[in-house]
Amino acid sequence: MSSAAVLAAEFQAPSFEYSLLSPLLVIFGVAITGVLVEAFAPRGSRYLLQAVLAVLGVVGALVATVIVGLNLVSRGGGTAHGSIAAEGAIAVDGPSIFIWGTVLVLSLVSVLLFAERRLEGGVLSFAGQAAALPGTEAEREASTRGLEHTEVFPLMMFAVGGMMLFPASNDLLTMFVALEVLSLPLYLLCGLARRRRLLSQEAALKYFMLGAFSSGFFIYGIALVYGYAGSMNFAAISAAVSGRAGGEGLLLGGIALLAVGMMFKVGAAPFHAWTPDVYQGAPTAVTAFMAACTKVAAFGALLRLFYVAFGGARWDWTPMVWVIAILTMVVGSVLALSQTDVKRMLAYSSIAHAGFLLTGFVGAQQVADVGIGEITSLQAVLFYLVTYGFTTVAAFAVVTVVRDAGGEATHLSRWSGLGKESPVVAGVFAVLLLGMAGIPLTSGFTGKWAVFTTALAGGAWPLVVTAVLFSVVAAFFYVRVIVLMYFSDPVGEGPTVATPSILTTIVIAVGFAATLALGVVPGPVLDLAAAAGEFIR
Amino acid sequence: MSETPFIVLSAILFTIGCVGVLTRRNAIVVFMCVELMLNASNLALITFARVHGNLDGQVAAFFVMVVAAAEVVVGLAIIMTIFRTRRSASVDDASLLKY
Amino acid sequence: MPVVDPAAADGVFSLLWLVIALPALGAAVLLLGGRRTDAWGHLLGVATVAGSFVLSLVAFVGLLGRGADDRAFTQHLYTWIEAGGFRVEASLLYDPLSALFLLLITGVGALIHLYSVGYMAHDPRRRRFFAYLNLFVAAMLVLVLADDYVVLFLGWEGVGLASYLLIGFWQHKPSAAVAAKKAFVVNRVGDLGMALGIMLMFATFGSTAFAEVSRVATEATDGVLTALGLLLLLAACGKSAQVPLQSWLLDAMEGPTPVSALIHAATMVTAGVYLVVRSNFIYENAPVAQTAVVVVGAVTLLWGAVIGCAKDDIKKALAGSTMSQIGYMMLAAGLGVAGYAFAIFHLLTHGFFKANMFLGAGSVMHGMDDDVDMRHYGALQKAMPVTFLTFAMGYLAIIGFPGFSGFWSKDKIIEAGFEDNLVAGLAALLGAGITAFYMTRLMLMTFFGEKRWEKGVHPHESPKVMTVPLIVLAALSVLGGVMLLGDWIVGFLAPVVGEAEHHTPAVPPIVMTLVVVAVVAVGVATAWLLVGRREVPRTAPQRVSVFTRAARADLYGDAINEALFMRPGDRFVGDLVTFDNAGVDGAVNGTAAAFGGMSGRMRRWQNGFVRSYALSVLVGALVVLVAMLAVNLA
Amino acid sequence: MELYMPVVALGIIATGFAVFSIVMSAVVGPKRYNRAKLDSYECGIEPTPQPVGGGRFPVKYYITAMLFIVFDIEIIFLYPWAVAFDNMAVFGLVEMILFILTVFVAYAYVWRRGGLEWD
Repeated sequence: MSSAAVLAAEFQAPSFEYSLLSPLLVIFGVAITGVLVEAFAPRGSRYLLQAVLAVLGVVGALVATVIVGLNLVSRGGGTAHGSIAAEGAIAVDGPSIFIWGTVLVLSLVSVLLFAERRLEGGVLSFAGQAAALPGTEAEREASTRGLEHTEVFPLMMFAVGGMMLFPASNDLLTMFVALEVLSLPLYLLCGLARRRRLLSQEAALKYFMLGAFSSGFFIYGIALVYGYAGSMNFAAISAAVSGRAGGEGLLLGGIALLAVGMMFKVGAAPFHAWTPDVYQGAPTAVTAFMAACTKVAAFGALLRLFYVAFGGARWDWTPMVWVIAILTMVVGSVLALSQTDVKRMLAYSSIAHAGFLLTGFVGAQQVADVGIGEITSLQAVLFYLVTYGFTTVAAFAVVTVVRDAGGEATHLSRWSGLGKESPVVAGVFAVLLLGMAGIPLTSGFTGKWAVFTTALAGGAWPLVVTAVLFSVVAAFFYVRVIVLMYFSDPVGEGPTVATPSILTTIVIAVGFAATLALGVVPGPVLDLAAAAGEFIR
Repeated sequence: MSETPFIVLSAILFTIGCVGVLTRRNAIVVFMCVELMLNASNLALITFARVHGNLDGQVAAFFVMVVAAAEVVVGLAIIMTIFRTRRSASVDDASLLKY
Repeated sequence: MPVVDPAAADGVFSLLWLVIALPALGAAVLLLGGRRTDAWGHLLGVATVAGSFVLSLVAFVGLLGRGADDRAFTQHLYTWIEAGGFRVEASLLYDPLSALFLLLITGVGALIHLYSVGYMAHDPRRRRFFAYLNLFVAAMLVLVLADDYVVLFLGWEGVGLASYLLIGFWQHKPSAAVAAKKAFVVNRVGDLGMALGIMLMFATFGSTAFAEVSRVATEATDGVLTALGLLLLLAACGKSAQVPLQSWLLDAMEGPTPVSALIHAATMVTAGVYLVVRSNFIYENAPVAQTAVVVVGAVTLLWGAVIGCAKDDIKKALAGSTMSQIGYMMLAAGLGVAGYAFAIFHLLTHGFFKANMFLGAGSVMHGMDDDVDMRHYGALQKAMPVTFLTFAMGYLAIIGFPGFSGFWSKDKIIEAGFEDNLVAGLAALLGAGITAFYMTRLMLMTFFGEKRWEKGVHPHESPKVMTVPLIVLAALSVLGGVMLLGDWIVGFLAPVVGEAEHHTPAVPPIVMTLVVVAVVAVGVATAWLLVGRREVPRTAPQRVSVFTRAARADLYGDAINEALFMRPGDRFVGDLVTFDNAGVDGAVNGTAAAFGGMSGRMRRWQNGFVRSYALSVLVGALVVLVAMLAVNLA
Repeated sequence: MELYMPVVALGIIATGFAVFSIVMSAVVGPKRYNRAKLDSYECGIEPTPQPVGGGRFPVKYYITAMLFIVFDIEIIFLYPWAVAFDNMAVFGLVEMILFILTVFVAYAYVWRRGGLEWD
């Protein structure tokens, strides 16, 4: 009892910087309000309420992010800005703000995709009633009654909150909780497709099983690192790593297991196996959202964890990341070659992009290392994430509008001759693919350029040669689709391009515009990434 | 008292969990094995908390339990849905998505 | 070695951006305007390029008015990429080298646009064709006006894209789609070299601007410079169809003929030569890379020439010839300061006479209902007099008939080759002989001899809109040599590429010239003996068994002649072509197939079972764990 | 280690008692078998026949289980708070009320959407 008394004597209420954390609070607040709306609003008004609430929430959080970002305090001689909030649990610094902004803008776009109703004839593209068995009377009834799961909006908001917390967490425990907060809603969202429900449920099961499995590794890694450093806080871990207190085995094992959890989330080989199956099976709007936003958030967290906490052990983990990066690029680019489903192909393409991003990550150039005229790895990776995010969301949005009687026509053979059927959609998709392939004047080129040059400057030239080689291989499957759309004749009925409502149109237009704009005038965004500065610790 | 036996025990539990995930077919059992992995981590966390003489590890164990519970809710929902659809809880039956 | 040090553009030079903007605008209007622009789209296409030509001409005259060391200007458009201190400026560089290219691209481009108005008159997608052509011209201008390797790369990819779209323009032909894809694939290999080269450059010098790189090029180690040279050479090989990346060019002839003339003869395929010449500050410090350039050039010039002998398809024969002529330019460019100016000189004259001949071939095809087999031609000189005469000018130019433009330019390269080393010189000399042979063969099979026309074909002269460009180009083919008067071009380019010190060659130039002329004469005579005197079979002789050949020998009076002279050569040529198809294509296709096969096998691992995915996660985790512990605790 | 001795002793006694009881009942107990004795439930309730595969519970059981977990989570955090409740004073109270309200949002959702109705 005496120990409790001692504790009590020392207790003082923790300080909580509400203004700094306002973007997070807004998003979580909106998510909880969304649940209440589900509970109390009449069915007919839920869709509108939820959609408007989600949009307003994201916009509000974005405004808050901008305000917070403008008021960051400068630290470390101007190379970093921001402060540690919530008793050391959350770091609100330049990179956090940049990632928050990116995630929020991409989420805003994804909300619009979620809210699309015209393509399915007036209902959301999510299951009318997830509990109704596929192919039964109950499902048909749900469909004729026009039932919708408007819960997708609060679920998405929870995921967005997790995605914002994940890269901003400044200790291992917060990071773990954030990881789960972002993952759990996604597991559910994956299983909610209106059509091809068996595939969708299978995707959810696989994602969940493997996600839970990998988070087991993650938490055990946390335990080991905690055992080494005696603290969960990144700054304390960093100090322990630099001091090399002994017990290296614990540290190295911990880093390895944490890496497993992280690499799983970013979809790096050999932890990538879930990606194609889940991307294919999940509702396309969800795929777009998670392909773009999860990758941004996970890379942000990966960068913070390895640069801040394990920066002192860089020479220990670099070889491992080299191997993973090379493997990821090979698997992503080569396997994409033989895909016949457009969503699956884009999934492998996203794996390959993860490999390219890891190339930049491993370059590990920091402000202190770089000379005149060079950019840091952090800036390069952040910029690449922005370019990748917009192009990906728009590409999946295009997938939702190419349809046949059974819903989305995702088999590639159905895409042949699309250039004749709908020159605009085919043209937009071609530009997006060229962007992913990294053709100059598209965002993909500037992104790849930034990432590869930093890696090269960091001395990782074998990695860069591999990366350039496999971006050439990757160009093949992008071009294969373009050839299919323009130089092949339609098979059978041919594809039809459904006219979406203004919502999906906005998504496609924004992604398309960003792909071109970031290729032609990348300056402002690169400046923004540069202004984000280093992580604080 | 040395912490080594506890860490070894937690490693053994973790391994059992891993092996269980790989060998069992029933989704529920697979999931229980994942929970075993989480609990093995809890044991390690608490042991280290004692070694270092601070509370971080114990607090973390609480959070892991909470997260595990939340995972159970989501997991059960998903497993139940797929079970009702397929009349089978075997994870091997769900293999339409491949290549 | 000169350093690129341009002054800010003023006066007429501040209009440089307009040279690119006009065709780019044309492409944008035609692509976005849709069917509304069908009626006048082709006219807009011609007008924009013609406008660019006028601007180029004005700028060129302005350039001539300046002193020799005051002829480089830069126009800053905007900052393309800027992060931290790293920046890529979207700037234009106008110097004597760019100036000549500008004239060639816009001048020949405008003529070919004009010609296309007639050639594509009946194509329902003519507007789109002009949009792509304009796009190409804009991209090509970006390429040659860039003042930074990254911007150059932008143009590089742009011309690749336009070329891809235009080769596959007749998408109803599966062969066109296949050819387009092949061109893309092979070019990507070249682009790989380009991308790596630029990155290496950035990593070494911290900049990719010509000005900066040329200033500090000597500071890099030999290894880096050699690597840079070789990587850029790989890029040049891809774009310029040099061995070993030559295979796409012959297939690219599936595109409409004006495309072959503009892109695959006069301009885009010479981009590789431009790249090497532009990068002279790198090659001058990397002798190994220079030697590689010479070897590539020498091998290609013979390779292409031999292919030119074997083809019955008039466009493919010309394509082989293009390869060969670019080989000459490469060889010259590899000779260093002694050769840069001659490489560019030959590039220009080749641009004139090859565009002329391609358009002439197009005119012939136009008259022959799009038949490309020369065995179905013959005796066209009467039916198509203008085409014949203009084509003859091109022919005389390419074989190096004294006085014609090709004579001056090729002669200089052979001369420079001999001065450098005997092998290069001999290759160039031999190439000249073979060129004379296959061009004479082509000429004889097409315009002379008996009529071998298909039934229902009535050759006719092409309309004015097509013959006028032919006449202009023919005139240029004849007169192109004036650029060498008083070594004008050498002096003009000296600020960019440097000037070789004068020394007396071992063999007097006049002797050299006579030898070349003699070799050419032998080539012409051989062709006349083997092709001109005999009747050309309407179908290509099949490679047949000894017995059948013997049987055929009875039927054909000159079988012995054929067996003694034609066959061995035929066999060699045939084998080379086979090798070209099987070996090199095989390598490209084989690599693709290997990746495909690998992909097919690897995707089996993705077997759909969640437990095997978990296994891969576990194995990955174990490997990562063991690797970390082993590397660090060892 | 001394601290844990009572616990260990209790464990040993409990185990011993259990083993002793079972063994003794098997040794000294009367053995008179009849049909009712062999039934699952000696009180006489007939077990309903089980379907092949071990039997299934209605979905409702799972939902109940999940709902239980929601409150289970709540308890995990209530315990530490309860221990230090008086020291944390108003701050602790406010934080806990916020926490419970958040959990009640989930509760309200379940309630309004019919999760608590058995049929």
